[in-house]
Amino acid sequence: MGMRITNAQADAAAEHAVESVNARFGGSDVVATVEHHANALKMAFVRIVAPPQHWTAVAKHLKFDLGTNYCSMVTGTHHPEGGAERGWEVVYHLMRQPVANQAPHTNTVHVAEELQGMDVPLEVEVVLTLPQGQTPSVPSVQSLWVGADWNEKETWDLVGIQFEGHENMHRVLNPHDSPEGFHPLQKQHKIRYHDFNEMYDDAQGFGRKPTDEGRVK
Amino acid sequence: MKDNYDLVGFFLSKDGLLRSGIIGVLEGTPLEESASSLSFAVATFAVVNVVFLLLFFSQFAILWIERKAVARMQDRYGATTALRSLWVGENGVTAGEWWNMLPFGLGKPLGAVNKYLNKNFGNRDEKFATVDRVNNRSWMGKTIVPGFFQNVADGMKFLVKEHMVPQRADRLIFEVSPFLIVSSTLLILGMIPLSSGIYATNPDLSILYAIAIFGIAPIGVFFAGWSSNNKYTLIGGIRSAAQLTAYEIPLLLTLLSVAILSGTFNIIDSIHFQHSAGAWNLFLMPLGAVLFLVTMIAEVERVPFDMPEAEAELVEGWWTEYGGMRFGMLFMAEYIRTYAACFLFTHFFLGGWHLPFQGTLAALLGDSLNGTIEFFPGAIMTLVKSWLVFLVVFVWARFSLARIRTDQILEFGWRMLLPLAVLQVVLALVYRLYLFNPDGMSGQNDPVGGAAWDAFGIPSFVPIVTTVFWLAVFFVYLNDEDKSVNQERMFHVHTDKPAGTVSPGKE
Amino acid sequence: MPMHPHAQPNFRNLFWYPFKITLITALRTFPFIGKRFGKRLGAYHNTSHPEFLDDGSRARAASSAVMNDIGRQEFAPDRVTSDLKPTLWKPQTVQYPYERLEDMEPWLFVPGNYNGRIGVIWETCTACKMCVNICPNDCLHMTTELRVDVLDNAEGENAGLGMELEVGKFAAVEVPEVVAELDSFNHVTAHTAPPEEWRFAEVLDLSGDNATVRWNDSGEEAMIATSELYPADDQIVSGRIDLGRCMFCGLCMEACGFTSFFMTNEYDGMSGFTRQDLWFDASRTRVLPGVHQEAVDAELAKRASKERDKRARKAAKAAAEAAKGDA
Amino acid sequence: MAQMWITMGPQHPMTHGLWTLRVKVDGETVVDTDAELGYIHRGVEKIAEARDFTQITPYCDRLCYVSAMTWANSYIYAAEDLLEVEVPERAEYIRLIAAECQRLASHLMWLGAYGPDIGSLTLMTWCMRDREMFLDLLQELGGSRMHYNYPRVGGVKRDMPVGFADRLVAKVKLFEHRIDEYEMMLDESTIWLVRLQGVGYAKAEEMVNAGVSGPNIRAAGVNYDVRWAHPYSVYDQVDWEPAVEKPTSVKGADCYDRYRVRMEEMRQSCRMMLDAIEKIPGGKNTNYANGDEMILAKAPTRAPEGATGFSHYECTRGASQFYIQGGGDGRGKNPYRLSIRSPMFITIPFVAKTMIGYKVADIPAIMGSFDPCIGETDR
Repeated sequence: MGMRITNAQADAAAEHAVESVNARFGGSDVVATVEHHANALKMAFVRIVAPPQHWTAVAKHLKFDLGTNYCSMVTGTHHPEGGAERGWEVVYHLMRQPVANQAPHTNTVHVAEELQGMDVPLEVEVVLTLPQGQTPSVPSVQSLWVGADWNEKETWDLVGIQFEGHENMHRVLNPHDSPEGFHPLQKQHKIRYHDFNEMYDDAQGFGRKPTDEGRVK
Repeated sequence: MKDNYDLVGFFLSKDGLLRSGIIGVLEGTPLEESASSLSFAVATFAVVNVVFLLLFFSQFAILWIERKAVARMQDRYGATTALRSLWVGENGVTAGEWWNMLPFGLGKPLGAVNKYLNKNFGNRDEKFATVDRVNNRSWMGKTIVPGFFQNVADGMKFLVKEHMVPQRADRLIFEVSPFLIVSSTLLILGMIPLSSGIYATNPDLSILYAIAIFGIAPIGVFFAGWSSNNKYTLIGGIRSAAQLTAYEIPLLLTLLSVAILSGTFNIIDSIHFQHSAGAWNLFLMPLGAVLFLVTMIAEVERVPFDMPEAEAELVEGWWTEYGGMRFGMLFMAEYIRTYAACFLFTHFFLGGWHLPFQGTLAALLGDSLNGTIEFFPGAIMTLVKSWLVFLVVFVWARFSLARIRTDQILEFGWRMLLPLAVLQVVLALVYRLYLFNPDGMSGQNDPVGGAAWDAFGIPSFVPIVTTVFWLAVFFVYLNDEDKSVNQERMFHVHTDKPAGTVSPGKE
Repeated sequence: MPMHPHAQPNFRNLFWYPFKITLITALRTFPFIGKRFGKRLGAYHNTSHPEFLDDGSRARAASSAVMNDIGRQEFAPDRVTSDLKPTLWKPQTVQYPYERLEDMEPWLFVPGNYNGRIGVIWETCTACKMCVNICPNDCLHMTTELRVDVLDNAEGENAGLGMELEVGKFAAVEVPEVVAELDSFNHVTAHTAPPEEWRFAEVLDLSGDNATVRWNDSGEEAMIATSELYPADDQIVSGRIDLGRCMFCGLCMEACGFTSFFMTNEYDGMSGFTRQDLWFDASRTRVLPGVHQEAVDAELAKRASKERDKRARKAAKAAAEAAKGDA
Repeated sequence: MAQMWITMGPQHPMTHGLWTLRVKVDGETVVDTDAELGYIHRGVEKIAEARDFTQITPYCDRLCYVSAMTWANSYIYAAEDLLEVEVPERAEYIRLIAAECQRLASHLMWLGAYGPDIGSLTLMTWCMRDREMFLDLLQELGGSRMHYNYPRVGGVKRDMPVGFADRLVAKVKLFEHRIDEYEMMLDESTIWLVRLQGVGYAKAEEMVNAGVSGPNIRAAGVNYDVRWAHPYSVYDQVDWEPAVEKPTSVKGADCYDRYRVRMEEMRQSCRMMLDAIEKIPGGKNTNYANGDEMILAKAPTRAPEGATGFSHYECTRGASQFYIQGGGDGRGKNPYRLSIRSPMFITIPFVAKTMIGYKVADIPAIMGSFDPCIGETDR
């Protein structure tokens, strides 16, 4: 039969992580909570809300104490009308994966139901909110997880969030010669609906006007 | 063995029809005293033309064999409609009657032939008659050999393609090197005999000549790679040069051992030797045969040793920058070299134009059979043997095996093939000196063939023992499953049975 | 088959196994050898006969011979070994203009499964613009006009079940002199559009047998007997699908609540040389006449039954109030 | 020999898609590499902000065009997390069968491209022949061969057609014999082994740190699989095992291990489909009408303000993740921000670095063994 991590294991791992984070960062305004996904299996995960200046400490704690060895996703979001203290938001998704180097000719076979403690896979979502302003910046975790390197490049390229201490920052998805301040996922760039006429007059140079001029969809 | 179809004899013999006719014509004219040399020149020209055209057009057979065998091996079999599309057209006419564009009405006969073929072989089946603008390329027409002229069509296509020279290419070398390769390849065809009487030239040292000519092409390849001013072709050219030199030497040694065994440097004599000695070289030196094939595959850069032209990283290797008929020539040259390799293997190891067991058959059935054997043209036997060699060795290998990396090719060439080739030369010397008794040789035209290799009184003892010995070696290596290495097969994680052997759903 | 786990490169592996498997694959394709030794050579095409047509399709296909022999098709999981074609002379590929994939493998083109060309039943369309809004690439464009619904005066057992006047909706009044003139109006030779035979107005309230309406053209209000008023609403006049932008996702088919949007099985005939050729108007989005007729009938029956239920419910509610009233 | 930069440019047989790998070469050995992505960046994340939740599915099909079904499923799980929808059991089984069928088709596409990369030209035609079988199955489900737009928030668009189960069993049983043929052709061929073994080493921890996931990491000897680690769908009720390989050297997994893992994964997918089609609730030969509550649950179309949805899904090439911040333009019909995590976007730069030290002829071997798909990389 297939195997799966049971909800109990996930909850236990999440609670352990939350306690260790809250114990370590009790005083400062770093808050860790256990949340549950809303779909059928209701799996538990840890959400940490932290100010950007504590992010490096939280990251080190996650990597070295909680064994989070996999930075999977960095998401930047632009909130122009989110009020003074919520102008930008950077969400890190980190995972703990029970993966270790193997001796030659051997492999580790995890049986999901019997995993305990630090071997139970854990999903961590770290939310950093940045105040309004033109230059949102977050300390880079490129040195902790190599996986975060290209994620941060992409986030800067698309959303425009600076990552201090990130070497060799260059555009990855946009052409290298795109203008300096251009970050497409910021909200001021509305996705311009090419209505029926514009589609044919745009730069690609089809240049032909459709017969029913002026009629929008 | 005397060959009835002695083309060379017919053309070149002094009192032959052609030569005596020419000498007769020039009887009274001032050219009289040089008539014989003139007739010799004309006769040689005729012989060379006939043999070369025979060899060249029989080459389309191997291209057809490769396409059909490959289609079946790759499970996408089916007839190609190339030939039919040439003549089958919308209601009996090929789209556009292009032949009318030919000057001076030269196209008219072509159009007539086309209409005739359309009417008789074309699409006579009404079911597909209602086809509008698409050419009526139905497969209903019957042809003997479906898809035979597909390669001709592909070849001709290159004539109309543009030849571009890369911008800062070394123009002279870029344009000359394909001809260097092609001409050296065609020279090899010059001295390949189809049967004892049908050959263009018969130099005394034809084996040396063949190998020398084979050696020129690598220079052309390297020039092509270097002069195309393209990094990929440079790497391809260097890889090819390294590979060809690495495999040239084992090839030489193998042919040296053939020459030692047959005692001559002439291909035709070595074939006669094989008949009169009573055993084909294949059974005397199977190791040499395998070595010859492996080095030939590397020499013509076909798949297992295909790194210079590796699609994956070098696109087309040193051919990349060529277009137009030069690319067509290179492509044709590759196939001519493969064809020449098959011919050489047939001549050196499979007894050229002799039927298998021709000697023993002649001995058993007496002269009632000998009459018929005379009339069987040796050339057909040579062609069939080389086509089979091409099918089994070159085509089958190309579509079963993958490509070896360049450094592995070189390592395999220097480390494995060279010592084996030297071993083969030693074996050939031993065979020739100790196991061969010259008085067993029969005359050249004696149909029964000799028994030079039957040591200790047992007829053809040496070839049988050699073959059995090398087959035994082959099977020992074939089954060397080293059971000792424990089965670290990836196991089903919960069961201990190896994953591969337990195929779910298999009843 | 002995599977060496991490096969060591050795002489045996150098060529024996790959050569063997390519030989087997080649032998399988020979017409006679392949058939006789198919099972041993790994042809393995088990001839299970799964169901091809669901009941609806089989009922529809009862008449036509072609669809019936589809049922008897010998199903081979992999095209290679189904002996639909002589193997030696026939190219393996389906010769497109002469043979069609739907003849070779009919089970791939079961109606309703394949997202091919869009087919629209323009008659049953009620211009609700659901499809226009759901389309991710905005390929659908529709022009609507205020008209009296043609379907309302349908005959047969569904007669009289059309829309009813409602406050806030539109109504139309016949213009008598135009109706007379229309009989003599020759649509073919006239250079102008036929005069408008209806005069549209918005219904403000339906007190008794008179209704106050506000004319659309002049805007002032009037009182008219409800018997003269015909219900009217936005009807679709012309629609266009830009197949140049369409990605055949099928969302429009699902969004349409009136079974007037289909994705047919057709995969060809949707090409053109300019972008305008890819604009499919009503004439190029037709559906097979049989399917068209079935859809229209089904839609009319559905609307009629819905209308009957509505009226029944209204009558029942009125009766209940009446009963409560006099109780 | 002088070192030179070679551009294995956007249009190159090795790249399996549109991206550039600049390689600094000293003779035959690779000295330095630089990956250049973004050629087919279509801005799906930006478009998604102007579309509502059902309309985004066709765009997610076009993320990785070789395994469209898995990517649409991945997005739909995130949308269901956002809109708090429970999917009926039958719909989960159908999604599992469709995803595993797509995994097979995608692995066959990989093997068909990997063969000619290493030189064996027959593989392309064999793999495409077998892939046709599974594309036919997916065409019966989704309506087209490559992009299906099949899953909906709360279930699937349409139930399995009549006879689908029998055809599925027939094809999967035939394909299991075909895998034996591939393994006879490749597993035992010395030339294949010599080209793949000892090439492209990557350690397990190094890969995890670099964000590599999926079959590539299972080749290094750990059976980590998102299907059991972060469970979704009904993978725990179906008979299967994560395919894991035993690396031959301490330097980690080489190309041969990655090839072996994918072959074994194809077997596991076959096993899973055969088991799932027997256990499907509601019977394998019944066909429910579209929108029936057995295959599609009622789902809201607006997300509450500030709600977020996250899905972690085992795609054919690795772990794909979607993160949706709901409550778009005030009405909540559009996502405020849709973030897509593509496994290959992080694996390609990692692989570019692992190539250093190997030969030029090994570049297609190593790159191909990680099975890059550029559609999902550039989004």
